[in-house]
Amino acid sequence: MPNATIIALIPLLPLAGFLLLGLFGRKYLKTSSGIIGTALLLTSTILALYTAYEYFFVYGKVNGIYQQLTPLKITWLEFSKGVSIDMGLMIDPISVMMLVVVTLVSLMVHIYSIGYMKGEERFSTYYAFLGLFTFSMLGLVLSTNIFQIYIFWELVGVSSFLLIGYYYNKPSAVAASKKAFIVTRFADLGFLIGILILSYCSGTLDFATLIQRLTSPESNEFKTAVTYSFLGASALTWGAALVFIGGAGKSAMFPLHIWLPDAMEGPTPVSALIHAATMVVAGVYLVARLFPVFAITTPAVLEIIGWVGAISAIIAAVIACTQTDIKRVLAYSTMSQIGYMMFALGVAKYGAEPALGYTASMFHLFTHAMFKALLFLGAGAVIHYVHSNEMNDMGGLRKYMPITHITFLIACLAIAGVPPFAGFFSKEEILLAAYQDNMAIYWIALITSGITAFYMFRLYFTIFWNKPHHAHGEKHGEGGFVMMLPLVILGIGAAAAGFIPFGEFVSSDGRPLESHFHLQFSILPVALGLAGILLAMWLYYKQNDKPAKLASSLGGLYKAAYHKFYIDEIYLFVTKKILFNLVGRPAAWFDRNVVDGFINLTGNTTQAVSEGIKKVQSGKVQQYAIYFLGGVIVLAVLFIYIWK
Amino acid sequence: MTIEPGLYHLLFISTALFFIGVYGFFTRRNLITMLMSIELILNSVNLNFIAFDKYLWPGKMDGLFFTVFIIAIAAAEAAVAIAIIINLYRSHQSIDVENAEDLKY
Amino acid sequence: MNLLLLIGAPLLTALAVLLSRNKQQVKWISLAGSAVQLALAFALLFAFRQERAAGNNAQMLFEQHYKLFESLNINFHFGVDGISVAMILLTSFVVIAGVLVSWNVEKMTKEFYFLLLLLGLGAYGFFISLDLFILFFFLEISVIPKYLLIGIWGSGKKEYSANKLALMLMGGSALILVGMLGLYFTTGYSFDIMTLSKANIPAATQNLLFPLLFVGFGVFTALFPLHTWVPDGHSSAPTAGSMFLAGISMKLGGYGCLRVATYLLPEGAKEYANIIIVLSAIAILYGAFATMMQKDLKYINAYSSVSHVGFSLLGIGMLTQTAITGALMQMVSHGVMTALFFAVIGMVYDRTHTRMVAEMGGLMKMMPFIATVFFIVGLCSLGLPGFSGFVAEMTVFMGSWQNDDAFHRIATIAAAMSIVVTAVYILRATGKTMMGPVVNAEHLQLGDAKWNEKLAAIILVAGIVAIGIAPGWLNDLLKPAAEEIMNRIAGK
Amino acid sequence: MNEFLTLMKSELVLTGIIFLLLFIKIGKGMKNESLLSLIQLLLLLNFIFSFFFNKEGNLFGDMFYTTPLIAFQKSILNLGVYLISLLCSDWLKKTQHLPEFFLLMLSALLGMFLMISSGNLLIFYLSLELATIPVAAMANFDLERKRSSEGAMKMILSSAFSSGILLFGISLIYGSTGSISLPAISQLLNGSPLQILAFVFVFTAFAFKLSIVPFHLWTADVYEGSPIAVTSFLSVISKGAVAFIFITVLYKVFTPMLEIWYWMIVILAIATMVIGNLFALRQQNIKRFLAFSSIAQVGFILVGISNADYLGIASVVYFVLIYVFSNLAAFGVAAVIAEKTGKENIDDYKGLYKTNPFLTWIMALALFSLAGIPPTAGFFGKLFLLTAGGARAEYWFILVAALNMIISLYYYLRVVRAMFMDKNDNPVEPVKTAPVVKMALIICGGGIVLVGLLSWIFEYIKTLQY
Repeated sequence: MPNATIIALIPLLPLAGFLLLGLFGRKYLKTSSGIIGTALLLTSTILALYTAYEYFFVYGKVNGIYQQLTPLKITWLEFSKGVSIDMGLMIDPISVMMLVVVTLVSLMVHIYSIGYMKGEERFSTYYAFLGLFTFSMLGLVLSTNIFQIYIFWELVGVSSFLLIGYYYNKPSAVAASKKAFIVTRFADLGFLIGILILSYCSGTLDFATLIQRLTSPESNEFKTAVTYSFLGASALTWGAALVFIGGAGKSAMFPLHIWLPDAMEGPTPVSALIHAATMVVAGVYLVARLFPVFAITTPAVLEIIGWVGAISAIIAAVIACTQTDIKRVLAYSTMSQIGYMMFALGVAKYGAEPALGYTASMFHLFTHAMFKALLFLGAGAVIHYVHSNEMNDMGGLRKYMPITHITFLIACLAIAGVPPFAGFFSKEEILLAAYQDNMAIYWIALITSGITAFYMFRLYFTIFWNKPHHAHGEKHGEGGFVMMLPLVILGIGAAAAGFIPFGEFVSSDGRPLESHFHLQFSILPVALGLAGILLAMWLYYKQNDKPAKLASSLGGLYKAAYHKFYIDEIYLFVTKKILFNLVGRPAAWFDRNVVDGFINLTGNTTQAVSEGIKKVQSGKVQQYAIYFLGGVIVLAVLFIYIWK
Repeated sequence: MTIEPGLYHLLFISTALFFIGVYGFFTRRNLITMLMSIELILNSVNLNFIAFDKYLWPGKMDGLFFTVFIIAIAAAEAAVAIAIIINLYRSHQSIDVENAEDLKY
Repeated sequence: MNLLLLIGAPLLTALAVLLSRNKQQVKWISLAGSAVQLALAFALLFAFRQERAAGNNAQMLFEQHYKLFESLNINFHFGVDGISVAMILLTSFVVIAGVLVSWNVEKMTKEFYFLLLLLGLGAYGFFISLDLFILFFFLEISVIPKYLLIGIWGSGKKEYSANKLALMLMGGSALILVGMLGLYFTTGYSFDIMTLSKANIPAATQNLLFPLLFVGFGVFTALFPLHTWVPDGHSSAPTAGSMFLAGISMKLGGYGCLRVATYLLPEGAKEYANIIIVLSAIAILYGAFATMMQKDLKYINAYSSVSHVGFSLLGIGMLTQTAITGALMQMVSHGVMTALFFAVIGMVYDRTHTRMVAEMGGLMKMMPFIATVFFIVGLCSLGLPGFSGFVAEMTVFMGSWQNDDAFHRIATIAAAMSIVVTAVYILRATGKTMMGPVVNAEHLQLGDAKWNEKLAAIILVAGIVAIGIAPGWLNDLLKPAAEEIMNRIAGK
Repeated sequence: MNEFLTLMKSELVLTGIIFLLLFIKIGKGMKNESLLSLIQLLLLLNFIFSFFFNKEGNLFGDMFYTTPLIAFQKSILNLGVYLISLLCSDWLKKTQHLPEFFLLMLSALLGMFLMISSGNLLIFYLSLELATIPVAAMANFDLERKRSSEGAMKMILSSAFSSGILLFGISLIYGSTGSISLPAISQLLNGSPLQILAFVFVFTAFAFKLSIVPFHLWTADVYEGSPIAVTSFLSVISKGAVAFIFITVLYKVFTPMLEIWYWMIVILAIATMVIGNLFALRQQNIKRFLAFSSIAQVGFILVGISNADYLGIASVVYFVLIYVFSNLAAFGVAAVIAEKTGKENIDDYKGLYKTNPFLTWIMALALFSLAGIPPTAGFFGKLFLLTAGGARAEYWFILVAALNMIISLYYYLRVVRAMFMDKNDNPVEPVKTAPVVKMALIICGGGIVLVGLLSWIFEYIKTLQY
């Protein structure tokens, strides 16, 4: 059996780092905080790798099936009998895989940041936040309980908020952080309600039990659950769909993706860690975590997931072609790649061969983490050197930063799906899965992969070739060892990760599933990828006016794509115009004038009445006597005649 | 021919007296006159007592005693009232009730 | 443990304050006194847990009877269950924090602290008394101190707010009074909650009395649409005053709604539950939206209080054991949280001399500690896990979801929507004031929190974190008590 | 003979004091200070003595009777008079007719004593007049002021008018029952229309004295016109005395008409509370303000009276006791300030706390007690009155009463606000209060705080059998 303490330490060490640096960092550990954070994370990385080894090769597999183990489970808050939030550790293929990914990338970023963030005023705060994020992300992947995942989900969101807003005196950064938090929060509302529905239907919050109950038609919960329905769809469908909305928000799926590009306001290593490799795939992870429910109980939702993924993939790819801020390009490419993972899940079925999509998605998640983190760190190095995000300020950097150049190239090849780099294998599997299940999605995916190749190399060429660079003379531009080391390690990963027999380890039902691989099938995508690369080369290899021409010839489409299809504007309209002006302002007005007005009115009326009746006290003693006699008469009449 | 006066005649008179007094109290402007109308009211009461004593409860003395006391008290009341009125006259140079309406509202 | 200590400690402190010579003495005496109260509250907590652990399952522990107006059957009857213990703990936290943050009150210091301690006294008495009359007595005690605190030490249109508060609360008490007497006469001359809870009151009477009692207490806890004293009162009051108002006084109302109205008149509660739910759902959403539009930090927190307290009323209206537990958690959590929020706002105001969001910016640069606390409380208020708000709200949602009809579901979803709106206004406030560029050049000279402010903030932060990280202990306190209440409602 | 001495002892003591004063007056006379302190001493002794040798029984063929409760009521009145003599000593020292003042006041008090223990309509009427006419003279006591004489005039005329009506009622009762002894009447009443009419007439006389709406109109003017000492006597002592006898008459004599007078009381109570409050809202002069507030208080007393049972009696007596302390405290502070600075308007009280904290606190206590805010005794008093009133489960009635507490709170807080919060460029300068006055104020304050919390006082009143 796994050792609970070791696994528990993996998330807890970063947390310790957060507390240590957060409380004392800015006073006592100003310079050393980078080292401390890195050291702690190194430890948990080692522990993670150890756990992975132990799980996959020692105790994980029981008669051919990878088990789902929960070495630790503590009741954190019990709502009612059987329904409780537990804090626990769940060990199964995907969580272990994620453990490795998260710790590894996070470690890279930690190391990288020592150089990148040097001399920052809030250096220690930065590391504290990184620690917090890593802790929450690890907690998220290890969750045993749907509410536990929600908790860490929120924590991940807030740490992302804090890191995006790290440059807190930059208004754009503040705005971006708010946007990111609120948009994901909005999605989380769906997630929360989904949780409420699922937990009510299944009578539990525990993943294993919940899945078991909701997927086996003979369980009573299932029998009762299917009877509920709302607006034609069954309660379970609603629940699953709402949960997916949560996932879509975190994973920046269309139309909830608007926060991701702005999130690039954060420090580049943060983008690499959170907005490329780990947090944004949480949505994919969530869907994978509940995959049996989606696949068996609510296939309709799975269908939706497939389409959402596909659409996001292509839209993001198109937009990416037009952006000039390199980080934004990478952001959209991230969105597009996550689209791949999503629809890969969408086209999968539960169990054995048809579940290829599941494996593929996880595989792509894994490889993507490598090369996308690498891309971001590379971009970071570039930005570090030229102090700008704009493509136009770059060009011809290959001489100045050779290592960055090479690693960046590897990453680009990987993402473009050129064999034998990592991206190729995962993408092939995804395409295969789509091909087997849904032709339309397959074609979309295919086109997208072509576009992907194009925009990645557009990026590559404009940065490293294109116009000669002559800002800094002959000076060497690399960021130093701490910044190069991660590039190299990730470069190796991006190049080699594809050869891991992923199906052996990760599959929907734990049974190994060997990924056989058909050459003739791969020709088309690879060809498309190379075509994209060549086009990019033709356009951007040397400085010329072809791109401008092309842009103008495309006209409307280009413009629309350049403005991200005006989705932000729509959101802005809805929030500013409708929520603020049509709901908020009236509410405030109503409160001040109607509700409060009523209260004041009563007071004023009393005053007015008392003013009005003062004439009674006229000061004329004879009138007093008249009132006196009047009273007598009234009482007499009242009680002699009327009252009986 | 003479009519033997009965209880109701007396009550009628006393009631009339009462209301005459009340009316005077309401309408007269002169404080002394108001005082006099109050005396009328008291006298109507006296008449009541006497009448009841004579016709309803012959042999009981309560009514008579009451009358006597009322007369006495009326005198005392009048004394104090007149004293006050005199003082009022000192300060207001008039005993017209309408000149003493500073205290109001 | 002798519950009279809980009344005696603040009383003695108040008297000592009256007798003390100079401002320093006043401050230190009140600090010591409130520290003692805090210690007592914790002692009570542990004693209570021991008793329970020892298997003493009586509904009320540490009961005490003293004769008062024997012929009217009005007696001191004290006793605590989990709810009271939690509330007392909350009170002691807010009291000590309030004493600390008003350290630099120069105007009539002695009177200020005296009234402050009197408020605390009222709250303690209210939470431990099991006799309606005494309960009402302690409830009423706190009206005048509030009035004076706002009117004398307040800011803005303080007279107006003070009047409004006093009169609206008096109106609430009037309703409570009538409901109370109604109970007294229908149940054969008893004010004793324990006795009344055994009595079976005809449904017609319950339907007559429940609205009186619930609305009466509801006024205290900002039941829509009788909440309008909250924004004005809170924003005009001095810092400690707002802390007490929002942190304690509003909880008196919530506690009364549950312990008196709902617990003693279950039939009435069932009858009116839906109306309560509608009103509180409105309050939650509408309060949140109204908050979005506010420009004054104190108004922001005041309106958000309306919205947050709505959750506790919603929980009560849902009439499930989990929801009621959640409602109580929300009371405690909101008490600590909002007190902290007002404390921080006060600290900011003392430095910048403005509460207008638009006139601040980038304060994090000058006052990192205050900014951090501001962030923490903001995140707590938008229901971030790890802080108390999340636990409470989630419990309410889980509880509400347990009644499975469309009406309750929709109400719950409507309430849940507020978590987004909350995020919006909280982030706008924090983003504008703490982050971003420095708006006012003079702010660059401002300093960070003093020791007393730091201590106060730390105490309260400890409170919300303690609930947020390990809600178990609070749950263990509240759940059995909520169960008792549910048993009566369910007619067991 | 011996019985006569014991039963009528409070009256006799009072008469003794009156005669002593008379002799002093006739004789060479004394300096005001010494005479005043002598009187205060006598009144104190009288107050203390009123607790001893209390027996119950009746004299002169139950024309006069007394019970422990009545004895207690008398000692409450004694206390009130004693406090007034202390509180207003500044003013009393100045008047040139000090002995007369006390002659009048004490004879009025004597009248009230007799009234409380009268068992016969004749005695009742006589003592009523004895309790009224001297007060009218007192109202005129500072002879120079126009307002004083005007007030006195209004009082004497209206009271004469009301006593005329009362007598008419009595005559009708005599006519229909043939008796004027209260116990006998209660046997003979049969609720015929004539008797109802008679009852209404008699009722209005009480209503006039208690200043129940619409028979209250004289109150404010007289209060404002007369010197504060007289005002406080009127508002506390005579109201209290009339309330006591009113209860006796209603509960013991007109029991056959319970239904009628219950509803009468309900209607009038509501009218009185509402009108009193509405008028008090706008008042500027503190005496006038307290006049209307006392009208509203009477409304509450009526709520208690409507109970028609022991609880009603106990709560009313208890409330009157509290009312003595609270109202006298308020009037005392007003008297001190008016005497020293001649300021009688609420606006003049602005910023009082800055200059006279002690007076302000006493005033505030008094006002809170009148408004019924704990921990002051007024809270308990009001609550018991409402409890008594609720006994018949007419909850709307109590609700109206309770809601009236809001209005009253509003105007009491007006004064509090003026004293504590409002700014004032020329506030009342620091006032030097004489030790006796201070003592009296402290007694009042102590009473306000303690009478409520020391529950045995209420219990004691409740045990006094009746």
